Amino acid sequence: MGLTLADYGTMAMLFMLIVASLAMYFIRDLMHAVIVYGAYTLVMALIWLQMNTPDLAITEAAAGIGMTVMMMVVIYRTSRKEE
Amino acid sequence: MKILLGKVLINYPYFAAVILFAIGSATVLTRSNLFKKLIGINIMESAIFLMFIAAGSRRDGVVPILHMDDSLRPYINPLPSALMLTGIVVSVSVTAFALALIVRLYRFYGTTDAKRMSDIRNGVAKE
Amino acid sequence: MKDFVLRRVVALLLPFIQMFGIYVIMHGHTSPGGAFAGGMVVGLGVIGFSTVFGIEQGKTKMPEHVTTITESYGTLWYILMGLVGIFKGLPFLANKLAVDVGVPGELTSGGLIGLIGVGVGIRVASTMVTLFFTMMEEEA
Amino acid sequence: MTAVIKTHLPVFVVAAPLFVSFLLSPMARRFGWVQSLVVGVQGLGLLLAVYLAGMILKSSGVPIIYSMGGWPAPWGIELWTGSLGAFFLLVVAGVTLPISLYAVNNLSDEVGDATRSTRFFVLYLLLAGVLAGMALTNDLFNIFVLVEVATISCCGLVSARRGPNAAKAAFNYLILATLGSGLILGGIGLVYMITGNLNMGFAGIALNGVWQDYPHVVWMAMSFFLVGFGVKAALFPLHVWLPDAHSTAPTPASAILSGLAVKGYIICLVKILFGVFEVHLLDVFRLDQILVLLGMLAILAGSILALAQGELKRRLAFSTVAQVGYIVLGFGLMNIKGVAGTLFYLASHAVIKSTLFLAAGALISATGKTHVKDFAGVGRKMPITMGVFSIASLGLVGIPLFSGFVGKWYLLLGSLEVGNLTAAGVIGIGSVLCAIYLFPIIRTAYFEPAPEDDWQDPGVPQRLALVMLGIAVIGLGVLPGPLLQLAQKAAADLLIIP
Repeated sequence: MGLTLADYGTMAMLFMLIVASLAMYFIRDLMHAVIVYGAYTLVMALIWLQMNTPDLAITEAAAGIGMTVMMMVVIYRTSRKEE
Repeated sequence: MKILLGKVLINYPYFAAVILFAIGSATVLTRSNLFKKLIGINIMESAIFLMFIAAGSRRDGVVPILHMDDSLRPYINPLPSALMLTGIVVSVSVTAFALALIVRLYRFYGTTDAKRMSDIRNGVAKE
Repeated sequence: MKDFVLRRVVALLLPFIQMFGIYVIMHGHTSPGGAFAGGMVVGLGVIGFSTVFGIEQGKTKMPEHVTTITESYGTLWYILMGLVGIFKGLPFLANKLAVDVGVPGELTSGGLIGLIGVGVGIRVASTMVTLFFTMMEEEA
Repeated sequence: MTAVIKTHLPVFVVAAPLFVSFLLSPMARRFGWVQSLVVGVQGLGLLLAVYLAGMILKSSGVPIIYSMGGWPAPWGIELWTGSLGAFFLLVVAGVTLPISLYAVNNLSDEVGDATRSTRFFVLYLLLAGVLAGMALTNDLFNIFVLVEVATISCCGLVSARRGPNAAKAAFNYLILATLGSGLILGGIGLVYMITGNLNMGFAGIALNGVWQDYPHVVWMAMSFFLVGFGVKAALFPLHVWLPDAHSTAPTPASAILSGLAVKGYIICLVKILFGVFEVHLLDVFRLDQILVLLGMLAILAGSILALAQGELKRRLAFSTVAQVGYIVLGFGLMNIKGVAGTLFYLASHAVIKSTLFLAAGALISATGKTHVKDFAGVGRKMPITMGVFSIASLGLVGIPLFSGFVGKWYLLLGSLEVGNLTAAGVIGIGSVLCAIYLFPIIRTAYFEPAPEDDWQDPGVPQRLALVMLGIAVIGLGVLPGPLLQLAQKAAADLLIIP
């Protein structure tokens, strides 16, 4: 019933998610925030894989990349600084 | 005490989900930049997905695909993952729609910051 | 973008990206992934192509009148597949074709699900492409 | 053929608007066809809804259960046409037909050219189909999907209006509504975690057995649902997005948003509260008192805020906040008179508020003015529009022989039955405030001299729509019969009284 090595890995990834979301809260440059968001969705996809839902992992990976690309395009077209 | 700690630790995905939910809703409610609000919404939704998936997964389970793994370990519950798939689709469409609105707002106001937008609008109203 | 390496790499990779997307769409019911993820991959392939080779080139590959039609008829296809059940005297979306449901793990094992997936995948791919073009074109 | 249609009626009611909406967008060049298709499918929907409601009434409330794909209940998704579903379906079909008739040849000012108008109609039909789905669904996750699609199409309808204000309002609405749907999804997750079912009936049965083990989870799930749907339905402290969104949207969109979309979320909330948690649990957790309290707050605050507004459409939007309070209050009363009254009030408010918004839109587009004091003398120059507006105002205030009266009367009776005199008093005060903020508009329109401008009633389809709605307001007040009967059956079903 104890925690296995895989559990510690998942914990580390969840910790990374928390750090990444805090970073997105504080970063002022929107382009950097969106890049961190791309990393966030990637780690999220790995967590889904760890939790035995590969279906969700592949969708999250595709959707995360799609959303990141869209956000980057819009930020490139508009303004990059958070005021 | 040790048993209690073990009980708490074994449920770590829920704690992470709660923390992520809090950070996400804080981002939505306190940051005035529209992109930040959008990112916050996405963080919040993924936190809820995490909670749902953690409820459906089991520690000794395997992927619920027939003939994928012939050991006799139990499948995890496939229903939450199918449902959260829909949730991801919804969050993608919300994001896309919000981005289209941001582009339109930027064309009118020249900024993506909600506070400055309302400043500009009030200034226009006064003149 | 003028970069030679980037152009060559995208040109080489694009067929494989599209093939992978189509594979994910077609095998949505037997393996991880599905119509949404596969459609997203196909759409992102076109988006990558048009970022590297320019919007004009991308538009010749996927013209607007084509995406309008695929976008709405992809979803209509879903409802039509649902009506198949009614024509066979069964409830809406009943999974019964002329062919019976096949062996687990094979492509035909899904019955109507695979066909529905094709429609959804086409719709998702064309929606992604349309969104990208509108965002790039809207003069900001 | 008719037998086939009869067995698959619940599916056709939901799928027909969706089917047509996806058919529309490649047809933008033939805009005339688009419009006639939209009106035609709405008319067909009304026929089917009336037939379905008649079937339910004749069989005295025996539900029609339809399993999608042939999978029975705990595994598959059901469409469950009970008396509540048939009632709301009738309201949806009855109100969407006149609104789509009003939109015919009338969108070029507010929305734009044929392509943009076609996109508007696509979203409009999507919303109509989704609302029909909300009426019939019996599955928790289906509710989430329908709520999401409804939210996105509502935001799309708001942003269809040209100009920055509508885009800003739509963005605020989108962000807040997505927060709300996150909470709804969380609530569904909690219910699924402790019951293992997504079908509402089975989840309710399972919950009855286990709720004592997880009282905090039940409490949390309830509050998640209340806040999540409260944001979407603009329950008072959470209404901040509504005035902007509903007043800047194009006229037909304001009508359907204020008249129907808000009610769709309330119906979903009620289905979950009464179908999954059931009356017993709501009683244990004191949710009835919370609902009554929130309703009273919303009535008072919404009416007072509406008084402070000078713009006509904003005043009507704040009035919606107050009327949502009535509806929520009625569900909190938990007796058959109160719930039946509130259901009837929901229907009558759907009709009245769409009438008011359509008439206000016609006034604004004819005169070019938005402030309530600017409509001096409109009554003689635009007799049909202003006449219908007056009828609807009388109905909203609750004058006898108009439809609002029946609902308010039953609400009063219900609140007296539980001995809640404060609620009865608040209902009365709300009516007086409603009269204070609506009657001055009628007075200026009829009794003040008109300027020289050439103002005219709108075109033929618009007049037809307004007259249809006006007749509905009076008809529901004079002959509430079958609809009230259906509402009473729905109330008995919700409260589990045989």
